[in-house]
Amino acid sequence: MFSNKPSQSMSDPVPVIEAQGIGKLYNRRWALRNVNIKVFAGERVLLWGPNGSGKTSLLRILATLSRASRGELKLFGLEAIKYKRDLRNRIGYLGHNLTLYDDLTARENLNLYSKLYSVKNPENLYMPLIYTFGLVSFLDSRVRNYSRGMQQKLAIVKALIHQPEILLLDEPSTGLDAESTHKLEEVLAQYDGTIVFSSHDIEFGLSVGNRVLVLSNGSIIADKSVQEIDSIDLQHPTQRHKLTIQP
Amino acid sequence: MDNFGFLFAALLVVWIGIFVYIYYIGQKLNDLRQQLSEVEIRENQNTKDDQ
Amino acid sequence: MKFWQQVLALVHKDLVLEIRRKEIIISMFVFALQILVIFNYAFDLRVENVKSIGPGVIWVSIFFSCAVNVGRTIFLEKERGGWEGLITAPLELGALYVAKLIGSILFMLFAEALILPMFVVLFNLQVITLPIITVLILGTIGFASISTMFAGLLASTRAREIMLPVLIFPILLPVTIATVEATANHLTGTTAMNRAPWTGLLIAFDALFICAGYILFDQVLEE
Amino acid sequence: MAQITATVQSTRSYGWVDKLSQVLAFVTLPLMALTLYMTLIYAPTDATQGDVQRIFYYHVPTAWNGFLAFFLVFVASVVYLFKSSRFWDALARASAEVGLVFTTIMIITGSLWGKPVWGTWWSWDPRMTTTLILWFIYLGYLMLRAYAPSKQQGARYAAVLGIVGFVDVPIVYMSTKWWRTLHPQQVVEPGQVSMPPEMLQAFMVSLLAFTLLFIWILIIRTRIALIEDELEIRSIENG
Repeated sequence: MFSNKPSQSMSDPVPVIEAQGIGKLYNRRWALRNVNIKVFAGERVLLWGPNGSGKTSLLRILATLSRASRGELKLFGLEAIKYKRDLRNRIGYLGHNLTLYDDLTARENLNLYSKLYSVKNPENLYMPLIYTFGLVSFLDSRVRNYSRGMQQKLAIVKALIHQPEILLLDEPSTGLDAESTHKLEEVLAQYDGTIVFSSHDIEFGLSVGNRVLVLSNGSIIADKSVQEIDSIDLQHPTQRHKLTIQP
Repeated sequence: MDNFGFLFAALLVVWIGIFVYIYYIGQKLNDLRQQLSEVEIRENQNTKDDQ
Repeated sequence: MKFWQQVLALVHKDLVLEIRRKEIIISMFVFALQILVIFNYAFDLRVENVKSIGPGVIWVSIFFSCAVNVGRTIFLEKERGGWEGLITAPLELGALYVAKLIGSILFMLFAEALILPMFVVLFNLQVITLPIITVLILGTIGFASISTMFAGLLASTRAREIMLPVLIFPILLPVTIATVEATANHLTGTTAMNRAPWTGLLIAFDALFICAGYILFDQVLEE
Repeated sequence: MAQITATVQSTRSYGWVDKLSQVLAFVTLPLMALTLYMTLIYAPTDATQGDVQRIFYYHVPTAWNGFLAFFLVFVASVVYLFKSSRFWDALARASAEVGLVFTTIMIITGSLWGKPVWGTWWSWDPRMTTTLILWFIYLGYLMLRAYAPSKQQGARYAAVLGIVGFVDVPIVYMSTKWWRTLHPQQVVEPGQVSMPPEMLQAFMVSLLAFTLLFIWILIIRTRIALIEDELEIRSIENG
């Protein structure tokens, strides 16, 4: 029904993410209906849409955190359900729930996750990010005492700790001030993997993303590159006639 | 030995229990079939409307 | 190797959290202590009957307080911890189960180490002997193997605090019988001839349900 | 619209199942009547226990089918965890409920037999205890499904309980048996060691009748479960 054609020309023939006919039942309604996506290596995909349009459900399925009620998901050409344990090593996920232990210090949290991901010498990896985000003096205080924005930054560091090839971020700029948001943009620009993220912040979204998927009521209603879209369109995602790509 | 009362009670439990349960699932099956056919009729109409 | 590194990291984290939060062991102990006191008045434990009723009293108090509290190692993870973080990590099959199992066993043993001396003091019955400690450890492992599995199962379910005891008590009946009877045997000095192989039963139960938990826990984690 | 028909497979025919359940109904109902005759009139009155011994013709077949039901829950749960197909989940759900009905009847009839013969409603005999524990486990099984956050999750969680609960049964039986050897009680079993042929015939007829009845009920109940699933999916599709 909708175009599967990725908006970018690609060199890699195997898509990093390939979702076909994904549907997700949640509380007796379809949070996602027949979602088809192909994402290729290096793309930065912004999921755009109002609350309840299915962005979070889609990210959770891509993160192998929740299983689609219907449809098939392949990551790096591998069936996601079958190979989820190997695939999880290659995925970094940041959800609404930051999954930090508030009675552990930031360092303890990061060390715990680096052990779970079998990362050697994690300090070498996370210290630069900790400096960038200005968390270094709080490294040994408990996460309980962090502000929401600081927790968000720490959770982003955590999602990057094992150098994932795909980064899935659900509203990464939540709670961040302008400066931190800018830092986050820089960090993500340096990151060389694939990013799929959702955001309500249009400036942030368009500066990080190079492709936009517009979701409405659980379906993808538009799939465009950032150049094709102007931000005024996005303010009114329900105006289908402006956005839907005619086959 | 006068213990027919216990046998009678047990028989009541067995037969009434089973018949009540069968009645219950029979009703439920009819009810659900009814609902299913209603849904099917509605869907067929929708398909016609679509065309 | 990687498996045990992950397990070790998770157990270490749970212990550190418990030391800082002090939420599970203390409430287990206090709860068990209160049940001991209630039993004393409910059954009028005296010198003549303490040997026959005592084992039941110890085990019921321990099991009740653990059933109420042990699930929280997992429930808290869901509530404000890193449940999703743990699931999205490339944990090997069952590593999380084994880690939570070890954590639960340690918490329970710690609470039991506090409650047994209290029992000795309050009821003047020497229960701290090697055979009884062995039974205690085996029973605790069996209890933890089942309760960890079902706490994982119930973590996202309504009424989980009530459902946990409802589901695990019937399944744990063999553990209850075996621990109470084995303890009573040791206290009354029943000759080995008349003893049923309770220790063997406990070992079989533990082995069987640790395997089951290890295999099935994966099914429980998904959404 | 095409998408809905393709995914829901609504028009799948259950014709042969309907036939089978009709045949079963035609066979079972006369057989149940025959059971009534055989057990109450044909079979002789037991010399020691009197009329109450006739409960045995009902108690044992319901017990056998109750255990059969829980065995089916176990099998269906294992298959469901491997295949995730709706049918096996529906079978497990149906079987647990039907098993619970049969087990309830079995426990009550057992009690009604125990009172005049043992002088007590309940004897903590290993079989009775094991049955009671099974009853608790499968009651918990249905509760777990009701409380689960979603149907899919409920199905998977219940499957785990269906497996663990069944594996537990022999251990429960052993432990209660050993416990009883320590706490001796009166030993009179509901079945007789040497049964007159008329009694045996009555028992066999009853066993056959109840087993067919069980299968018939199970088919209906499984269909109900399948239709429920289908209606739910459709209401979601359309709504």
